[in-house]
Amino acid sequence: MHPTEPKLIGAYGDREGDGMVQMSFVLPMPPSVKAREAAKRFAELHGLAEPLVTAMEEAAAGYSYFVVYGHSAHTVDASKLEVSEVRTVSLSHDELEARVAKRLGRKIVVVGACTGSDAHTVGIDAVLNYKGYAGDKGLESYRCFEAHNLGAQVENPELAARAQALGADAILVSQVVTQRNCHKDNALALVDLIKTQGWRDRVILLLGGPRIDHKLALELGFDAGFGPGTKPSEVANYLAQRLIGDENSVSLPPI
Amino acid sequence: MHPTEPKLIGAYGDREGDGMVQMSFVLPMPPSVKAREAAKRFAELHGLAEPLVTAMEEAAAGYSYFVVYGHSAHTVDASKLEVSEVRTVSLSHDELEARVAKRLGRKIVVVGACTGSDAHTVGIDAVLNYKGYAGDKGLESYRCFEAHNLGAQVENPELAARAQALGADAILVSQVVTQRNCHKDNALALVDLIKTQGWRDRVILLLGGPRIDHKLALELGFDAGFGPGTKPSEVANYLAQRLIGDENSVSLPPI
Amino acid sequence: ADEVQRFIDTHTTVGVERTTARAYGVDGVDDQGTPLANLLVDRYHQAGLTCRGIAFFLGRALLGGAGSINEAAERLAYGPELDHGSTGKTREETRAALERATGDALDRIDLARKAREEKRARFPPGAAPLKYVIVATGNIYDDATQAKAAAFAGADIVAVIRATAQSLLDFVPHGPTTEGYGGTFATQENFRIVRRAIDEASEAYGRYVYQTNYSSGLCMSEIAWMAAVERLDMLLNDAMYGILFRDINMCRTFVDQYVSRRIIARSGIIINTGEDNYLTTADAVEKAHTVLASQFINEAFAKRAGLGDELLGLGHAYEINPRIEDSFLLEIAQAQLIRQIFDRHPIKWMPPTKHKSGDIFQSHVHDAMFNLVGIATGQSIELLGMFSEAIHNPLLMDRYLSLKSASYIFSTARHLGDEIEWKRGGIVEARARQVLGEALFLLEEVERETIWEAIAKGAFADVKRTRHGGKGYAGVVEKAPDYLNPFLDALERGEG
Amino acid sequence: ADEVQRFIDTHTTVGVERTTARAYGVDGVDDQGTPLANLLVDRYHQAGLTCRGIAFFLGRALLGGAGSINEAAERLAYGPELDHGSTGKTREETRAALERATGDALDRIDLARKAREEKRARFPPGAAPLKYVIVATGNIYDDATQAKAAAFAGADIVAVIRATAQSLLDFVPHGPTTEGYGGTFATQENFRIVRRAIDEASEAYGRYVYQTNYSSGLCMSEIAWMAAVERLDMLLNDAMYGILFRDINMCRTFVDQYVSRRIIARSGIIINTGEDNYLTTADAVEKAHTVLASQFINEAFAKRAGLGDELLGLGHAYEINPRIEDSFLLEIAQAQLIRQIFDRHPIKWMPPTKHKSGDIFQSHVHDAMFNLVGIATGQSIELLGMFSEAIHNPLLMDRYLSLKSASYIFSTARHLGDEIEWKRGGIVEARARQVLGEALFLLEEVERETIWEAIAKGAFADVKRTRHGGKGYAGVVEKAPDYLNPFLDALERGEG
Ligand code: B12
Ligand code: B12
Ligand SMILES: Cc1ncc(COP(=O)(O)O)c(C=O)c1O
Ligand SMILES: Cc1ncc(COP(=O)(O)O)c(C=O)c1O
Repeated sequence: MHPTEPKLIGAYGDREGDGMVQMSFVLPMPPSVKAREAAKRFAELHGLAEPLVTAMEEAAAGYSYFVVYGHSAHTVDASKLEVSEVRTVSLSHDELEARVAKRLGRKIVVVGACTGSDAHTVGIDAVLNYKGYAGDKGLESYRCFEAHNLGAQVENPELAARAQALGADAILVSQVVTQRNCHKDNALALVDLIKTQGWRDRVILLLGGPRIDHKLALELGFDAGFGPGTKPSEVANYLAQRLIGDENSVSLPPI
Repeated sequence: MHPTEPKLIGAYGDREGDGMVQMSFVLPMPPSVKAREAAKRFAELHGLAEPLVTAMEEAAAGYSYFVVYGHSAHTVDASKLEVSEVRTVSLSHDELEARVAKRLGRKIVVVGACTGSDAHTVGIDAVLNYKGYAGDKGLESYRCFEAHNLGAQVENPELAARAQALGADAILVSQVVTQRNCHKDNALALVDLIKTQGWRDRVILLLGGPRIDHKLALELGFDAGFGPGTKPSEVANYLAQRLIGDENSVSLPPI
Repeated sequence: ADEVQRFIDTHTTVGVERTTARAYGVDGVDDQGTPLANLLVDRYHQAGLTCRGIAFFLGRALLGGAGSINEAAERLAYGPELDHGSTGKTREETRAALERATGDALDRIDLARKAREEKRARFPPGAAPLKYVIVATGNIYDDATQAKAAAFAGADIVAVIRATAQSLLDFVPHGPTTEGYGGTFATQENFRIVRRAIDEASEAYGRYVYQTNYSSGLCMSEIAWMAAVERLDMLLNDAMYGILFRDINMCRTFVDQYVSRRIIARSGIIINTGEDNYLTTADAVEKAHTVLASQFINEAFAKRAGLGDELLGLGHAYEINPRIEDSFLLEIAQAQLIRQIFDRHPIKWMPPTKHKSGDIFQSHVHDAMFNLVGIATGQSIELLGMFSEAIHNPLLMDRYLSLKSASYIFSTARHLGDEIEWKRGGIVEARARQVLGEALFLLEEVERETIWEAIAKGAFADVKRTRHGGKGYAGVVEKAPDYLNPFLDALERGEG
Repeated sequence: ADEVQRFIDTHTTVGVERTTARAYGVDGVDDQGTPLANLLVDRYHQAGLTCRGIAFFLGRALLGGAGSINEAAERLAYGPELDHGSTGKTREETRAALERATGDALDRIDLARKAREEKRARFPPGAAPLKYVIVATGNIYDDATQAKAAAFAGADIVAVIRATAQSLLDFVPHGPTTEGYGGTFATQENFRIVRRAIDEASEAYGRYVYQTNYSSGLCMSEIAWMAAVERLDMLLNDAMYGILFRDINMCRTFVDQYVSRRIIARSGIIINTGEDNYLTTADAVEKAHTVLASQFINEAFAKRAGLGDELLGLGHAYEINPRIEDSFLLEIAQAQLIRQIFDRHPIKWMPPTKHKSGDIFQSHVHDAMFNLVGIATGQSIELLGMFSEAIHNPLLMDRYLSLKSASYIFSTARHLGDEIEWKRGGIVEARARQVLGEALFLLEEVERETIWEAIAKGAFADVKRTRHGGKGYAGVVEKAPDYLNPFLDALERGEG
């Protein structure tokens, strides 16, 4: 079942081109023939043909929960998608240490934290701490890294100060809570701070978290972004490469 | 939580006007950063703002399954929805028998079947047989009905013939299997047959099934349609009313 | 069942004769698409000669100079006049003339069986419960794609559902098909196409993947033969299903079932019976015992057709109304009871369907409970529930998620069954005893009244069928004293 | 715990003093929104006078002619100069002056308790496990709407999650709030608004619905008092959570916790402890015993604060990696163990969170397994899992489907627990023994090293915290020999 990837990509239910899509949502109406019609109409507005309302239940007084199936006419032109992904070669633990030792001749200093009121440390710990993530050891485990983990709830000014004091090559920021895009505000604020302090060009800024992708990180003024499932070795390779240069690039495993 | 039903109805996630909607679908691409981007784009094409791809998994070689959340800008104008629903008064079992006895003075003859190759009898049985559905007794249980249940897999010509022979006041057709709209073809064919035989005006045609609604039934040339959860008493009331007339109408419980 | 078996032994059907003809090598269709096997048998059936066995005439044609079975069949089917078999070669000469053909017919089945066994040795099957999923696109090529996708996602068994009307057809369509409602036609070519796809999957994932289809309806025995030679692994095969849910004549289908099972036994195919279906029309709490009773009856028929326990996938289901308090316990009782009674059988367990609604999220949870009972009670074959059960035939995504959920539950609760001891006199034990008791009582009743009567009275699935009613009765014939069918004889003697 | 208790008894904190002030009736905020209680206490804290107890100064102000406690507070907060308490009225005179105020403070709590008990008598609560759900819109009015919706869908307990940063604030915001990240601020007014909504729901559905919030962080004891007078039913209250997950100083929060629990005991609120959280940072298989050990410690502290078993909702969770074979059995072992050890406690069972992914369908099944263990092992309070756990705070729909699924499972498997006997020496039993053994071993270690040390070594949640590190240490003061706090004395004596 290896479709030669079509240029125009549409949804697949059980036969080529059926465009089958499932939706669920709540509308502020109690269940009724009219509400069912509204749900149908609502689905049609999204581009679903022959929408089938398979569930209509009162989720709360005056609110109905719906499940709808329909045939979507929409297709995506794969050729027109601009995707930006972090690209690195993946060297083994030893290769990487060797290469850094040879080309840089000193340890790479990184400072990491989960900033703002965000108390989620598991992500940044996974990247920095020896233990690592899913069997992939963290930066602490590399002889070529000097990793400082400031933990969570670290305010930007404090992070910036510590990083400068430690002469950090890179700052690793984790953002997990995203309500009302507080993660973006937080991240932007750090970049602005460092810019105004005038050392943005002397440090690599990495952003990570379950809702982060490379594209977003770039938009926010970081050098790279890492999302769910990131392996510490990916981060290690990226940093080493940025600092000692390495051209032949392959793409990361999809995240 | 009784919202004064807004005129423009949109989806509700956890705050007024957030338009939160969930979608799931499969795209013919293996998981990748690009595929994730395609899913986002696909969701946007449906009108979802800030789509968040929460799952991307390889469902089959070369196919990815996605779950997406996003904010839908679409709203439905409730006032513009034309809904057609079967309207009847709901008389009690006894009232109904009494009224028919008084006004019609004979039994109402109905012939029912699940037609074509469709072998699903549970639905039509629920309506016709004594046992009924969800505690609501079937037409057989009414002294004022003479119900003939021909069962399933009955071809249209046979059904028409039997109905004529029995002098049926109404024909009850059940259609459950709907692949490639075979239920519509089947139903249409019966109506055409009866029309060409020239007795369409002398019989009431009811259509029912999990995918049937009144609107569809009318489109197909039936007198009324009954969907999932139909209670036999609703059907009984409708038929009685059609035959002995009764104006003061209230709407059915929503289906 | 003996009473019925006596009837079976003294009768044949057009289906059985077509099967015999095909086994001997009759193949192909005319320009109308009517199979030669049908043309041949129908002609002799109209002439009232089926009672002597189509083999008899084929043999005579061979003796009469036909170069091959197919040529013999063509002569008989199209030849200017009929062979009334009254004069000329005797029954014994004819039998002799068919010896080689009979041997070839058996070899063909045996070779397929051997090939299957080799593959299974090379690719060990998955752990029980085997995960069984359905594909039903209507287009055999899409089906093949879906079948591989299912295997990719972890399926152990793939069924291609038949087009809804096929069981009522009195012939087997020919060649690959791409159109069908509710499923895809069962044809010999379609079997091959899917077999190929599934074999590739077995290779790719190093796990043996089973192929199954439906040997039921008016062509029960012919399909059994096609499945045997095309190396299918399982067949839904149950006369009761056809009688109750397809209104097929019981005399006809009992005879067809017997012959189909003789072939199935020879080729080592696992059958799945359809008692689970009873609970879709009858209440699963009140009528639970009818499932068990019917399984005993089905087993009795199977034994008389030479099927060993290891090939008997008796069917039962998780169809109790989920709104009933402690329904989970009642389901456990039923599942555990069947498991213990048929402890050497590859019993087949069916998911909730009747009480499924269009709320796919809740439906998915309902299936999860079913999966948990499946692993806890050690079911052999489990047809996975689909959260879209109340909506459509499963989509690629539905099947993927169903397999994902089942795999998770089978793993997270792998040894749950070994851990639990059910409280003496508790709800579960009491329920099991009750169902067993009711089943035995019903069986005694059936014994007294004969199966014909029991079915006529609606003892199963709340459906009533009469002995001579239903489809296909015209195709049933009493065997003449000199009825000839060396192929069937060989199967019965288990020789070769 | 005695070692720590000695420290507690000899220390007070700005939080405790603010609580005392509020209990006596200090209310309101200045134009900056700073509560009078803070202005008052901070001023005397800066002056190094907290050690004598804010009550002492309030009493003296009353004697000095203030017409009311609030007026007294204003004088102390804004008055030209500070009362150093060195001259004039003695401690005993002051205590006397506060007698009526102390009585009123207790009455206010007792009346709220009585009102709650009456309501519960009128509307019987649902059956265990009580279904606990969270709302967290950030806007208190939306929260109220959501709370009622949850009750409509079957929730027994509704928690309004706090804005993420609140636990680090050293004051309690005032009035209704409509903006907050990750949740809604805990304010006295917000408590009232939600209480009103939930009371309406109880009336509407004839089922008592519990309200809960968080008494943790730097305002632990103040919030406990607000909850007491606003008739909340439960509070998340656990110093360990603040220490480990919010980096709050342990000296500070142990003292705050003691006073908060004195108030909680008086008002009959059920507390929920946070051991479940340990398994989000530590591995749920390796560190299961740390949960049990911590529960014993939490219980010890609770007893010393006068809390009865019936108010101790010790927390544990279903956080084992679902990919582990037989993880379901390990979860059962843990749940059953805690249930049996704390058999009179309203233990609180938390859903899977850490291993949840964005595949909402699979996530829903994961929660279903959790629900089944919940009913089978008879948990008291069950926080329902949400299929969107890995994505966002629950939407109306998420909560509805979660409640629907839990209600189904609690009903379909209602008496499962009574039916099962776990095999002697089986996986479940062995696992339970192991966890119990490891827990006892750890407790002995903690005994030897003191709790301060154990925490510093990362014994819990794999998180290390030092005795003097963390937030809020500056607010801790050793009590002077003549420290005065009649309100606390009364709570301790349980009088009135
Ligand atoms: C564990 C957890 C907690 C623990 C945190 C313990 C701790 N010390 O970390 C506790 C119980 C304390 C907690 C509390 C809260 N939590 Co919480 N929590 C979670 C949970 C269950 C798992 C998060 C986790 O550990 N994931 C595992 C790690 C390894 O994955 P990760 O963070 O994505 O990290 C990986 C990648 O993203 C990347 N990465 C991450 N950071 C970085 C940084 C860099 C530089 C790089 C290169 C890579 C990188 O690499 C990592 C490895 O691959 C999630 C739900 C879920 N299943 O996701 C909710 C969740 C994140 N929590 C949530 C909330 C709201 C809270 C609270 C605010 C709720 C409240 N109001 O009380 C509180 C308060 C905490 C706070 N103010 O932040 C929400 C966030 C909603 C949102 N999108 O805004 C979630 C999604 C749950 C929910 N549905 O409500 N939580
Ligand atoms: C029970 C069942 C069967 C039983 C039927 C037994 C029997 N004698 O009826 C058995 C096992 C035989 C069966 C077989 C098949 N089934 Co089936 N079956 C179902 C199932 C599980 C329940 C249907 C049911 O009984 N519902 C209960 C009744 C009471 O509800 P109802 O039919 O909607 O009727 C109510 C209303 O609609 C209304 N009503 C219905 N008819 C009428 C008529 C009138 C005049 C009026 C007024 C009202 C009315 O009143 C009723 C009471 O409220 C559904 C899945 C599901 N959960 O819905 C699949 C389902 C209907 N089956 C399906 C299929 C495809 C088949 C097969 C064709 C599969 C195959 N290829 O083998 C076979 C063959 C049968 C055939 N050719 O039709 C599909 C249909 C897909 C589609 N939309 O086209 C479904 C949805 C399952 C699935 N997801 O694939 N099935
Ligand atoms: C035993 C048995 N045979 C056959 C079928 C399919 O029958 P048909 O192909 O006639 O729809 C089923 C379907 O459930 C079955 O259970
Ligand atoms: C015991 C306890 N206290 C408090 C909280 C909430 O803490 P905060 O309000 O600091 O986010 C939790 C959250 O899980 C908890 O378990």
